[in-house]
Amino acid sequence: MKALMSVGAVVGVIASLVLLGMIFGVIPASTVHLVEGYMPMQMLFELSIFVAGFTGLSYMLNSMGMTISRFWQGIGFVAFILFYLKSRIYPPIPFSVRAMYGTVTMVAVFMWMSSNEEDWKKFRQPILNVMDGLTPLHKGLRTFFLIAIPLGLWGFAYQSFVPQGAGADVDEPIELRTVHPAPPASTKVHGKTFVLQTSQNPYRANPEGKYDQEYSNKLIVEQSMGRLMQENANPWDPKAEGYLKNVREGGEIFFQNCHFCHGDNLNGRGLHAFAFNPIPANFTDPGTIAQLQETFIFWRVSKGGLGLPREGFPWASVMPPWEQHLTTDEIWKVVLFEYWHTGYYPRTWD
Amino acid sequence: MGRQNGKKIWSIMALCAMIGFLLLPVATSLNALASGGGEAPPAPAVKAEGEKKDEAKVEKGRDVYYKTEGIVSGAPAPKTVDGPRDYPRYNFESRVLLWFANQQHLYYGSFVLAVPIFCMIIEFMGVVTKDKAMAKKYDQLAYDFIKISLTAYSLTAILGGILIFTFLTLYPAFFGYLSSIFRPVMHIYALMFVAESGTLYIYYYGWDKMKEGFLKWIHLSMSVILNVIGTLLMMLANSWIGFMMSPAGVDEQGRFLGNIWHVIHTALWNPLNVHRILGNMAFGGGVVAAYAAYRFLSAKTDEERAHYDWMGYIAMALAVAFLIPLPFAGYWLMREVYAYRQQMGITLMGGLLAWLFIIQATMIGILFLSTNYYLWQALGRMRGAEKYQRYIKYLVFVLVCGFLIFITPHTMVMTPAELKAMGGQQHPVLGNYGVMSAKNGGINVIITTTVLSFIWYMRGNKEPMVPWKNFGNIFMGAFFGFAYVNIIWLAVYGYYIPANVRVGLSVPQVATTLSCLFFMTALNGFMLKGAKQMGPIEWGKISVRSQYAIIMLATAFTWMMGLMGYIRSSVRLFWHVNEIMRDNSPWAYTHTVGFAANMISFNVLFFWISILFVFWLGTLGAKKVPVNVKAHVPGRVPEPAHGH
Amino acid sequence: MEMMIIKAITNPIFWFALLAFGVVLLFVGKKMNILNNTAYAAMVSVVIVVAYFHIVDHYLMEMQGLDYWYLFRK
Amino acid sequence: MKELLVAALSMGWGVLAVLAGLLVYNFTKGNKDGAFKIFIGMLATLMIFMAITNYRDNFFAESRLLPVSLVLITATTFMMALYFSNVSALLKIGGFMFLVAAALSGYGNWLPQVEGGFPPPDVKLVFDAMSSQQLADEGEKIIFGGIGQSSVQGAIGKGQCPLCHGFQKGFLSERAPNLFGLPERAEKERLTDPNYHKGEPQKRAYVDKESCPGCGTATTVQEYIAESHSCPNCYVAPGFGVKGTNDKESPMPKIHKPPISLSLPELAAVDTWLYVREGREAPSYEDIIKSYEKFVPEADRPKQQDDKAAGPTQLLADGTEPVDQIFAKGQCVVCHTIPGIPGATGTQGPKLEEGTNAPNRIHDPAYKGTAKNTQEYIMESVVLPSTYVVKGFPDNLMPKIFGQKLSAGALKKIVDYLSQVKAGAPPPKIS
Repeated sequence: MKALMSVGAVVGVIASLVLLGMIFGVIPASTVHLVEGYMPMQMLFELSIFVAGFTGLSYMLNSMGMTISRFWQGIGFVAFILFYLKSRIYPPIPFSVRAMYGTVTMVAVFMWMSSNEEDWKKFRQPILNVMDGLTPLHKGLRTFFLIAIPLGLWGFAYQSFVPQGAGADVDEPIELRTVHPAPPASTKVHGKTFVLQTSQNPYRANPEGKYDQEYSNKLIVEQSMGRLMQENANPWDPKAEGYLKNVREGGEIFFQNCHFCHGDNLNGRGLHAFAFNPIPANFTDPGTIAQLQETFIFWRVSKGGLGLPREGFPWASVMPPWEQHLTTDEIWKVVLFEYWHTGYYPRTWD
Repeated sequence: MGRQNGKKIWSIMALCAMIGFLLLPVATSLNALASGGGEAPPAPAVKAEGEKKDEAKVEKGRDVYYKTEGIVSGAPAPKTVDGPRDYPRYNFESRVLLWFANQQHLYYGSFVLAVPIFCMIIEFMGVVTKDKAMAKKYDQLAYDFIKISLTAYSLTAILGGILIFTFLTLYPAFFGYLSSIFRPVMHIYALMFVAESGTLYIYYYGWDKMKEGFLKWIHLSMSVILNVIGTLLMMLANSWIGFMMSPAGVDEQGRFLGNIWHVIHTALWNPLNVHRILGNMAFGGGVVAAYAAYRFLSAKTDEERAHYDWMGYIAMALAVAFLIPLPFAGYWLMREVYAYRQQMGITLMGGLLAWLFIIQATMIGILFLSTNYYLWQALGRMRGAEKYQRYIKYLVFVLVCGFLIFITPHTMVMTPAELKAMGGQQHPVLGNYGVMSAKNGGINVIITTTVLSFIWYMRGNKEPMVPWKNFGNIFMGAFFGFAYVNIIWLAVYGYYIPANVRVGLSVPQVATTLSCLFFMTALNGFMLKGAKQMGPIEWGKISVRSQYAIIMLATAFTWMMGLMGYIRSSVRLFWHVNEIMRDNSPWAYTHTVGFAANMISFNVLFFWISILFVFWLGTLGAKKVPVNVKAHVPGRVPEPAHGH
Repeated sequence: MEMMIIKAITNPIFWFALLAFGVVLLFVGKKMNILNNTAYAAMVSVVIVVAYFHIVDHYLMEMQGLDYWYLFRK
Repeated sequence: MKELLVAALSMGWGVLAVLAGLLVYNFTKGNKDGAFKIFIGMLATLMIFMAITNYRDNFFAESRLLPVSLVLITATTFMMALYFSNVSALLKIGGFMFLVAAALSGYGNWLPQVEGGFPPPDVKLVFDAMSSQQLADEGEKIIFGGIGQSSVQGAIGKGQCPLCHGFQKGFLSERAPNLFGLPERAEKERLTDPNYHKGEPQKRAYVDKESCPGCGTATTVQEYIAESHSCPNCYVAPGFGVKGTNDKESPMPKIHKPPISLSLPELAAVDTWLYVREGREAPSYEDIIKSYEKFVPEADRPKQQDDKAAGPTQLLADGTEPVDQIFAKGQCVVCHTIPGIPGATGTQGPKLEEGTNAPNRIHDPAYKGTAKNTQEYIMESVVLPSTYVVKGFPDNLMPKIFGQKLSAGALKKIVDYLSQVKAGAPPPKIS
């Protein structure tokens, strides 16, 4: 038991040191980096390590006669979790979610502290001491809280109601934009009606230049959430035919029209990108075109920000309706290029 | 001896009277059907066919759901216009008034329907228990239960009357249409209500007179009859909301086609029935537990405390027992909704009402957290449970990790600045918690942990003595350990396989949880045969906090019931009767989540204030008069259909 | 070799055999009175439990017409 | 704050006055304890009235002040619980419940607020006031389930026409004539066909001589279309009759009768589409209606129904009907002979004695499907007809839409029935 706990303690100390070191820049922040794709489990795993570590630590301290009181254990744990969520997870978690996590953590600590009668007594003893004002120190603290708490509440209420002054950082209202709203059943481009569920990109062609879905299906190498397509030959090869030729033509159109906003790498960080809020869609993100059908992209490209349906409100998109500038064939080719370049395979109607 | 026989005869007569009460509505309904439906068959299952000769004369219509043909025998659904004729109103939103009246009636109604079922179970337990003292205790408990429900019963009737008047005054056109279709059903309903009242009072006042032997069995069978009537009553009421959600038995213009069974037996009727029965039971258990908690907190003596601690425990256990199958019934209802109209399902789960399901997820988490907390606190009243109490913190950790994943929303609320900092709507870490795969894992971890807590509770004061106890413990540990591994593995695995395979993973996950529930409780039972008692359960020694956990649970149940009812009702959007009768009042839009939450809170608080008041009245009465006498005969009030 | 292992573990028969093996071990242990030996008990439990959960996963997916071993067969 | 206080006082002054009276009474009686309790009670009453007024004022507004009410009430109950010991449990429980409800309410208000908009206005289709283009669009919806669906393979609307008819040039249409170019063909070929016996219905060799007694025959293109819709048996295009009747009987149902039951205005829309999509000028709405009135007697005309249920997802059969109706609704009977099913005498597809046939087919070396038993084979053949094509019958004749158009229950009934049909044995019972 003791050996187990010692190991726990060592782990706890090391983990805490590494965490603190990484956050304050003593050791490189990537010492223990979050592994792409495994982060959710990693986060839970790390938290488990910390819990195990703290248990060991508190056991060791206890056996050395340096007990941390239940009260401070609880407070410390809540503080740790808040700190962990705020500093460890990158990109930063939105406040709303942190608030939820924080509340649940507090409830959890309460459940832990009050799980048996003794612990609960120990936990509230310091609070009761202050309330009873037994010693001069406690009395002082009590007086301090009596003044500080209402003052703090007043300040909080004032802060949340007073309009932020000029020059101050005015909070923009929260908006819930549906980024990929449900598309219409069909869309009419250049006088031709495309039924989104059945239309196909006519440029998924085999080397002979004939439409061939099978050919592009064969290129899929990864069937899971983000389907990936096989690397294949260079479309800029002047001899490239069929599918690759169409990709090249799509690429030319992309770099003449789209890359100013969507960027050279299709990552939504083009020349003009940061003039917009939100910035243009990042096609390399597995949450964008990789999740959508090819016809959805076709619809969005041809109709632009103006063509968004009601769920897309507020229509925070300045994408022009490209049907006014490109032919349907050109739009299909651009779509083809976008998928080729990012390596994703469009979602199919399954 | 003669006196005894007389009692016997008298009791059998009472029982017959009750059966008569039960059959009376059916008998009258035959008449009602005959006069109401024209050619409606008395046996409901028979389809309305035939009458080929009259074909030329009568107009035929096609059932919107069953697709059968029937003779049009009712007026089409009225096309309402906004105005004092169809929508008379006070200077307030009529819909909110109706919402309030409906919800209060439903709360009381489900409480009064649930409590007799508990009484039946507990009375039966009392009868079959060999231990005389225990049997008496159970019997007393059942009697206490029915006493609570009696006052609530008259309130239910009054609230039902208020509901009807609200309907009549605020939505006359709609109510007129509904009652024209359900005319015979409404009569039966009213008569059944009378039958229910009669049975309940005989059951209650016969308690002391029918205590022993044969008479006790008669009394017990009375409770069965009482529950049959109650359940039928609820099913009839469900047929109205079922009709409003998924109409059947009428043609596309809403004209009644002569087959009342089709009107009752709509697509969602049975799933609703099952869901509501289970929900009522869980809710009723919660309310009784809250009553016990109240009595516990206000108790003056140790005996009182011990009794109400025990009562709270039983009620709580019953509530949780019905809580566990509830999600599966909900799943069935949801699947039927999808099968009936996919659009409806999407509005619920992915569209307008999706945020309400976020709240629901939180509520489910709260329910399980408080259940666990109660069980842990309950360890405190046992000798020898200390060995488990030390490990509770790890259970808390596991439980909370599951809960956090379960409530992580798919679409996070954030300011544009945060959106920018995150670089997209999806968070690379938390975004993965937002999908179904992770959430299934989360909830299954929570339920498995609850099972584990329960098993700890069962063994709290016992030490297994079977020869294979060491193996048993290790096996149990391994089983739980690998159950967790399996659940988490399946949750993670879901990310690596295509969507069509992923959806199937929830089934083995649930099966894992259920395996834990059934096998491990059974194994635990075997291991505890002839176990060494470390000490008795010291009823009444439980902490005050646990009672607040019960109250929390009861409040959460009530709130959740209001929430789910609101969801179920608002999914019709702007239809009074889905796709048959449009709502053309100014309130045909769907409220915001916040407004709904306020309204639900208001309803919940109103219900609890009133029922706490009823409880308080109960204690007052008990102090002054030993036997509780409250006899206002209700039942005349909810007779809705007479005016029509 | 690798293929062989994958073939074996994706076959429910293998897990049934393992479960049966575990049960046999259980009875052997009971006969030889070593069931309460911690190490032995742990081994038997793990064998039975692992086999059981694999069977649950496999058949419940199969019942829905899905393939539990999707990732491994690929 | 001040307004709130004033509003609370104006609402609760009565109660407060009574309490004040009691206070004075107790005070004069020297009951200090009682007086103090009443004082606390007054404070609590004031707080509750403030909470109520705040709640009332902010109920409909999206105000962050709303939680204040709940906090006020919670605080009040706990405060009273301290002093009124005989009901303290009640007050504490009440306060706790308030807290829980307030927290949940706050959570609900903190989530993003979306209000469901008002419903779209109730549009009643008024066919007679439409332009011919609008009418044609409605027609396309009835035939194919949506505008722009006419070139989609498998699209089908409540009219169910594409089950048998082809509508585009070159589309497969072996069960019924391809309707492309119909207006022209009707005039040049059909009406002048000697078998048509224009003007002399009694000479016709078909099952029905006339659509109704005294209806006569069609004389114009539009009347020909109307007659074909309402009386398919009045004239059968060569090669499309029910097999074995020598083209005397048509497999097509009367369009104004169940199961399809199109109303006359709907039929007008359908017909208009037939003209408009070929760039021809359609007859006026009134003319089309008149042409139908000639062939459909008053009593047979279905009422116009709201076509909200129509759409590409509408099922042909949902599985609640008896199996013979499923076969009829799926129009299986047109092509297949099914022992035991009345009217199922088609010969364009194989005879469905699957209890006998299926096992042989599965063992056919040419069989490439995945079915392992009779049931699976039937299911596969219905849903994916091209997996195995029986020798002597063309591929792609059977529509590939039944997987979507029949409910699971209906498919199951079909499979159950067909798997029991054995050659030489009496047909199974219809269930």
